[in-house]
Amino acid sequence: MSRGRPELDRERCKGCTLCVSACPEKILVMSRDQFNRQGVPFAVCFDESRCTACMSCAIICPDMAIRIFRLTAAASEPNVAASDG
Amino acid sequence: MSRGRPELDRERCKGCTLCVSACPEKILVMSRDQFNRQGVPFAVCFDESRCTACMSCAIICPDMAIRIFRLTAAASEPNVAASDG
Amino acid sequence: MYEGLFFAGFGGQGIILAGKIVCLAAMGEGKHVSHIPSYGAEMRGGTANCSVVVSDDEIASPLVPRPSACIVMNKPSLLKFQSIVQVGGLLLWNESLIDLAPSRTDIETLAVKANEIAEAAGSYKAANMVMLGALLKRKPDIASLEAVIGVLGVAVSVRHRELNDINRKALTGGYERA
Amino acid sequence: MYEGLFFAGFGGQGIILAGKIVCLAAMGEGKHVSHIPSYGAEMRGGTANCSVVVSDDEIASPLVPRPSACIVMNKPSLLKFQSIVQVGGLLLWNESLIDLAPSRTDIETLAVKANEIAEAAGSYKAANMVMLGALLKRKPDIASLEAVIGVLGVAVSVRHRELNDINRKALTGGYERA
Amino acid sequence: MPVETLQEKLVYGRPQVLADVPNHYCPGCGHGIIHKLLAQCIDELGIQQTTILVAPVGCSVLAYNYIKVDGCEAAHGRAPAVATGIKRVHPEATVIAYQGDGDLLAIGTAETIHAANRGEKITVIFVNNAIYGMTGGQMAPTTLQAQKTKTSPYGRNPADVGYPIRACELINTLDAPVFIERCAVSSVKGILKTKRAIMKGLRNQVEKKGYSFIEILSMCPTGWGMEPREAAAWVDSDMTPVFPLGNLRDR
Amino acid sequence: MPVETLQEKLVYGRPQVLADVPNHYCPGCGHGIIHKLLAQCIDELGIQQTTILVAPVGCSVLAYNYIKVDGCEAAHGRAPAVATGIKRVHPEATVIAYQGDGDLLAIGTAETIHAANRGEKITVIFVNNAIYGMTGGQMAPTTLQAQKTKTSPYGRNPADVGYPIRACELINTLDAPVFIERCAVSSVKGILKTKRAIMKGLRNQVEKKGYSFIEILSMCPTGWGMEPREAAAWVDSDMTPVFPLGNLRDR
Amino acid sequence: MAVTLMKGNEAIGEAAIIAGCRHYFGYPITPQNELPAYMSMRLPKVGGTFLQAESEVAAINMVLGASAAGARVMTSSSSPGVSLKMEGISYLSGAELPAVVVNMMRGGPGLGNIAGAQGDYFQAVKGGGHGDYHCIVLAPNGVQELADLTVKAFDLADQYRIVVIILGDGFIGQMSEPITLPAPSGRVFDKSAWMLSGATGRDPHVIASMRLAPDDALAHLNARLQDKYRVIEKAECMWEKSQADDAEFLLVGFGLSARICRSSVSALRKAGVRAGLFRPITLWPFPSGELARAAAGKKKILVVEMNAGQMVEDVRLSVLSSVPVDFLGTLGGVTPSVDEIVERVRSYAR
Amino acid sequence: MAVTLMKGNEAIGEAAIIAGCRHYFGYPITPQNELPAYMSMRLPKVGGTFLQAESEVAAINMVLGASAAGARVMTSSSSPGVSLKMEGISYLSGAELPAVVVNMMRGGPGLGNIAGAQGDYFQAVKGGGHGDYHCIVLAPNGVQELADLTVKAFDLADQYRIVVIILGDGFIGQMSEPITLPAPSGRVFDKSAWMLSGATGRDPHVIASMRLAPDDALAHLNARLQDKYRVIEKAECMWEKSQADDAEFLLVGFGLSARICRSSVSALRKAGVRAGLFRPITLWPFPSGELARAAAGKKKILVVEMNAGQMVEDVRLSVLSSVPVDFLGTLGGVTPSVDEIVERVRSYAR
Ligand SMILES: Cc1ncc(C[n+]2csc(CCOP(=O)(O)OP(=O)(O)O)c2C)c(N)n1
Ligand SMILES: Cc1ncc(C[n+]2csc(CCOP(=O)(O)OP(=O)(O)O)c2C)c(N)n1
Ligand code: SF4
Ligand code: SF4
Ligand code: SF4
Ligand code: SF4
Repeated sequence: MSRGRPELDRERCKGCTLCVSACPEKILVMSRDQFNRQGVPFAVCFDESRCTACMSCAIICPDMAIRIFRLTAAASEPNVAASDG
Repeated sequence: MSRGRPELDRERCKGCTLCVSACPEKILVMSRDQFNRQGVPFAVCFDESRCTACMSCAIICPDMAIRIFRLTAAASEPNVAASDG
Repeated sequence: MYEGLFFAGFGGQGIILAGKIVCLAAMGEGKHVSHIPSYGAEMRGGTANCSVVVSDDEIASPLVPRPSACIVMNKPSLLKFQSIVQVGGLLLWNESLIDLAPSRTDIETLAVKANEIAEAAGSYKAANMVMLGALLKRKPDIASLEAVIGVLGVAVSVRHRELNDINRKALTGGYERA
Repeated sequence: MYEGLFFAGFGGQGIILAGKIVCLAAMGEGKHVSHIPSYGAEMRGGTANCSVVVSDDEIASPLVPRPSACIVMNKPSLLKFQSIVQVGGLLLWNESLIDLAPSRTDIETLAVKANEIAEAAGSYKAANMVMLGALLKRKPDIASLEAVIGVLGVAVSVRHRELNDINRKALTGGYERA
Repeated sequence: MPVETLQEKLVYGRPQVLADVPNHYCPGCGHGIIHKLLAQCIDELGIQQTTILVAPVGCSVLAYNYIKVDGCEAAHGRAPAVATGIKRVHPEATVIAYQGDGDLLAIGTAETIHAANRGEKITVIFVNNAIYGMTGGQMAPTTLQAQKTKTSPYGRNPADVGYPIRACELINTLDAPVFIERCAVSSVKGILKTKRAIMKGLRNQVEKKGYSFIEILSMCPTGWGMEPREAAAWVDSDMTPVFPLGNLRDR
Repeated sequence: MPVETLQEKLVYGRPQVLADVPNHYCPGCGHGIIHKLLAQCIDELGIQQTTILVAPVGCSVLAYNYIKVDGCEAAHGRAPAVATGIKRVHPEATVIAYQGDGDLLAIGTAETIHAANRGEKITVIFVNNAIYGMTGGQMAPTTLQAQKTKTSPYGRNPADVGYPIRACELINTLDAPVFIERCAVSSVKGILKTKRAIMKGLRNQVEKKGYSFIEILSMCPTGWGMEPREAAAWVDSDMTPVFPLGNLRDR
Repeated sequence: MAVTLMKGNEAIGEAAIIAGCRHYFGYPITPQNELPAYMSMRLPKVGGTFLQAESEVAAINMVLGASAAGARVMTSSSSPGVSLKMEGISYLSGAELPAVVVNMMRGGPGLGNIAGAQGDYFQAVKGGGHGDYHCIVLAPNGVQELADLTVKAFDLADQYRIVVIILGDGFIGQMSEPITLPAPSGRVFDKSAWMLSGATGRDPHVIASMRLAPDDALAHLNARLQDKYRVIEKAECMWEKSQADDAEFLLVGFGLSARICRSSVSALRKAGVRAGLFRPITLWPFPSGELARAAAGKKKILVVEMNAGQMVEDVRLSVLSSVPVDFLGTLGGVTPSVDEIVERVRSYAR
Repeated sequence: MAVTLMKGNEAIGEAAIIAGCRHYFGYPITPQNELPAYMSMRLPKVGGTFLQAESEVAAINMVLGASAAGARVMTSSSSPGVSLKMEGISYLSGAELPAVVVNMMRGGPGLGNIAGAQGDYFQAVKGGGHGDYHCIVLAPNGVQELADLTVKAFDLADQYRIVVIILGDGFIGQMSEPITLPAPSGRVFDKSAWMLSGATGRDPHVIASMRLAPDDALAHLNARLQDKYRVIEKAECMWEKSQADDAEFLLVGFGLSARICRSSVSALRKAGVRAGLFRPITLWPFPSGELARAAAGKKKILVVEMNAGQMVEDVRLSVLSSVPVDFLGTLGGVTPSVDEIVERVRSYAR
């Protein structure tokens, strides 16, 4: 089973928390005492090792603040931006 | 079986002929060489004795050019205007 | 020359068409023309009339408040419009549908049994052509009878072209009887 | 007296409310007042600001192109509005959210750690009240702190009245720290 | 002369509320029939004094001249909005919006849908004659496929301008209306049915039930370029397959 | 740092046609999700260079700033008319009308119905958030029964202003449309379905099939006075019973 | 009377209710949304009807229906929405129905922006709808006047059976000021001779703007309208002058511009320039005679508007060549500044 | 070129096709129905699109879409229908889109009647929509000019990215006269820099009238519009004078009124009164300078309109106090008569 990594853009995050509920692995939380430049708490992943690259968080994010990387064997396709879902 | 009489107002008649087709007894025709003041032929009843007071002609007349009288035994209701159908 | 013409009747009598035919014929003879229909009251059951100017010179106002010649095809038109004919002007009226002579005495009037003459030509629907024929006789400077007959083919919509024989006869009938 | 005040920040910081509270308090003390919000760009995500005039005399123009005192609650507001403060005027800025001191030297400036003070009073959402308290201290002719506390009950919508304890503390906190 | 022992009784005469004047409609026009039906129903319900009629811009623009009740003009398409304004002021009145297909289904689409959706307690009489009569025969939203009009001179082409809209079906997707029926005045039987529908529509108002919509297929011989008799036959042969008659809702 | 033997592959990134700028929508607003889906579909169909987007008056008034295709503003409610004008000039282009519920179902009702009825070969993306977002939360035609808004402060009262209108069902009474579907962006699953519907709607244009209508139930946390998560849950719990999800037509 | 701090848009609403308005039909648009919101809150409490229409077009036609039915009725909107009401306003005018229409103007043309502006003067005053008609156009300059003129608007509407437009701008609608709520005027207008209510014991009433027959029927209707307009022009002009009598330079402005002008007059006087202000309160009827009198002998008139020059035409028509007229306008929802006005007037003095 | 007898409304249609117009969107209304009917017949034959919209509002917005897409496009209506287009015209103006809009005016206000009238001058010329904008307004006085100005209208629209209104009246639309069909102008306008066509190898184009940020963005748009309007005012005024130079009395009228005035001038000259005619052909830009020059030294100006007095304001603004201006108007679709005009002018001479 392949693993993944969510890349969260804290400045694009508006703190809506939709990703937090969407994540089946429950590895996303909102920052507690940290605020971004817009003054809102942002989403962070506290345990990337459990990410399955299911993309749920990215799919539901209204602000394109999450990108997802999948970890694959080295001989895979070239690393180009793709949209999916 | 009671009988009736259509009263055709030639000046209100616009000559549409709808009554002619509506009469089940086929006793209505359009005037041939006669025109009313608007210059159109008008509907006439050529045989009132066959009128059944079915009111079809009056019902379909868009111009309220036909009134229908029913002939009843003398002791009937008073002769007031009524609308029906 | 300058003639301000006025045609009046009810919808379906070919009033507008009569005016158009005059224009086309007069145009062909090098005249300036204009034609304005009264286009009714955005509702059904109205009357129809139109104003036509035929002139040697460019036409300023196309309106004809006081026609030099007026054709009335039914009784309401006679009652409404006889008064606008200019003193000394011409009033042609359709005797077939009007049971009352014009009351004006300061104008020239001419009764035309237009429906009868038209019926004789083939259809009472050509009554407008009868009136037109009569007008051409009395006002020869507008256009010649031939010119009018000549434009029938262009003027009458394709649907009704088969009527042109009748129209021609009606025009001539009106012309001769005037 | 005549004070032209300007409050700026982002939506949700209670900018408009702060202006309204000033008006109510000053009104109670017999002043003429006016309040105009900048009501954003008919779209989301905008900034919020408002202009308030407090005056002994009738107010002609309610606009405040060059405020005598200006409160800025976030960085974009500081950058945008510090320039409009009149020479010698007062600029209060929310040090909690602005990481850059005002560049003007011809005005009086005061940094207020509004969010921190508010948080201490019970909620960072009362940062606007902290700023207001500071303003009242520096511009005592606008209205007294008591007057402002007195109108909280009327000014704050029913939904948020439970916050008024916090608001009171925040106002006092700002007042004391200015 | 009636036979001596018999007496003449008027069984079909002018409804009291129908003005005794010639109407301006063309020969064979359905508006005349529908006016008469409306007048009969107002008479029979005894609501002349509480009825307010909203006349549309269309051939029936002068409807209030024929039906002797309080009347209001509405701008083209806006009869339901005008009726709403009236009804909200006089909830006790019976308010009727009388409309053509251009009026109700083209320019007035939004007003039609929303008055129905609000369940305004009014009665809408929708005269569907598949054409714009008053302006001289242009294409209507209800013009049939391939039908030639002044603005579809080559026949209505569904690939270009779509199919005729069915008003009753459209309104039937909304929750509030209490009565929706389509009838036709092309035959005596149809007229009798139409009258019953109008009756019901008005009674729903008297009884404060709600919004009623009655679509009436009607002849426009002039716009269609047909003789009146042909026109009546065309309603049955060509219109009813596209606009099926019947009741869609009666609560 | 990824494990040495593994390679990182970007599997979810910004669609090319989606501008790399923050949008102005509120936190948790569905418009952001829907913009992203639209951008993904345009990317995947490779139609960026032939797409023309008509943005409505509503929160999404600046949609053309986010989706990098030719864009046109439409007056409030008139996006289908504007799209019609564009499409009739450029039949080869993919023309999208993006609209809110006030826009599409209130002021624009007539334009909506008639573009659908003509079968204009456009794709309509209908964002149903049960409220007027841009103007600050007034009642929309889709506002639910008892829902409180700025102009229904005591809750929408069906006896007074009727029930929410179901756009898909309304349009489904018309003959011309080729595709009608209702989806929701309140969940990951719903979003995936929504994307497929948008895809289909655009493909129908590329394939010159006809008019497609995609209704999308969407969150307006600000207008509803809810936290984004509550809002998403409310779509599922309260909106979908009134606006059932699913395909109504696919020709 | 108690003094309350009220927002302009809400003050209109409360004043309308004081004036007996129980029917409001409207459609949301910034910057006037507080008015429908207020009405939706208040009207049900006083037995009235608030209805959010499906569009501005529907709203103005609901107003027509309610007015025909005899009610005091109001609608409100802002520039683009008011453009959509033009047909309806022309119909109301033709049918001689009373109604109060509020336009809180915003920046145009088109969608523009939502800042306050004064770009719809021509539309309101000259008639943006078709045909020859006039609405009475009131231009309040603050919250108190918004309230007072709203009460007056209903009386004027009923008295003359005319549409009264309250022409404000977004700033004035959004502004809060302390006001004393006006009292009802107490005037009573009998509408029984024409309103629709069901023909009980009388001939039916008909409300219509159409006149088909005879040929000059519409001309007669128009002649009657024109006669009415002449009466209103004589009787209903309102204006305000301040420091105008001894002034060398006269500022002319309405609404918010007039208040900025008033500040400018103070500034100019302080600087030793004798400036004064003439403020039309009715834009139609325009107080031409009064303005011409006030302008007599002045060195120059400066008209200040938040548009590209609209009322200035009426000012010119009022004074013709007697006094030179200059114009200062701001575009796109920008407000004029006291500085630029002062600078302009001082340039005359130099 | 062949001379044909054509109806005004149809002449517009044919001229539009000559000018390259291939898209027409409209909604029926008397007295202009012959134009859409003509377009529905002809456009499909030349590969164009005729579409009967669901309303005038939809029609003007379809026009907006087609214009944004780069097409030459037209709509037409009559007074009440044109009122409904006001919002759309304001949007077109704000987005600087070219379009040709025909208004064959009828009697108003409201539903009025269907006789020809000139009651929408203010609406067309001052701007019936919201905000500061102008349309070029052309006032043809007969069928030939209807055709010629239609061709010109499309060029003007494209050249300035502006709405051009052809302001006729029902009489002119219904009138038939012999005309020579105009030739295409041959002018080519490159729209590639802004039109929507799909962003192929270029940045996306956006067509919008909204300007939100920065705060003065809308002011900038408006300033550009105003600059454009000043250019047009300089370059595009059209007018006609006849027998004006030696005249003591100057008649001023447009469209049909001008033709009645021309007959009146002849009649007056015959009666020994030196009258002349000034006829604005562009109503906006109004030929103020030319009129002022033509008016210099005249004893009196008589403005004749089929309305209650609309253009007369622009005449007054042109001549100010230099020449007395009188007005003769007819209402409700009635045409002025030569007699009353002659009588009025003779009364000045007495
Ligand atoms: C705003 C406006 N647009 C157009 C018209 C012109 N007009 C008058 S009636 C009508 C349509 C008539 O058709 P319909 O509603 O079907 O009624 P019918 O005449 O067939 O009974 C139109 C387009 C108008 N008066 N006002
Ligand atoms: C003619 C007109 N009327 C009203 C408005 C004001 N207005 C702007 S957006 C909007 C409605 C927004 O609601 P919706 O269409 O549901 O979109 P959302 O903002 O919820 O996405 C309104 C009424 C306007 N700009 N123009
Ligand atoms: S009442 Fe019946 S039978 Fe008698 S004439 Fe009429 S249709 Fe014929
Ligand atoms: S139905 Fe009426 S109008 Fe028609 S022919 Fe018979 S009597 Fe005459
Ligand atoms: S045009 Fe048609 S709808 Fe109008 S009156 Fe004539 S037949 Fe009736
Ligand atoms: S108001 Fe609602 S629809 Fe608009 S951006 Fe905010 S959440 Fe989205």
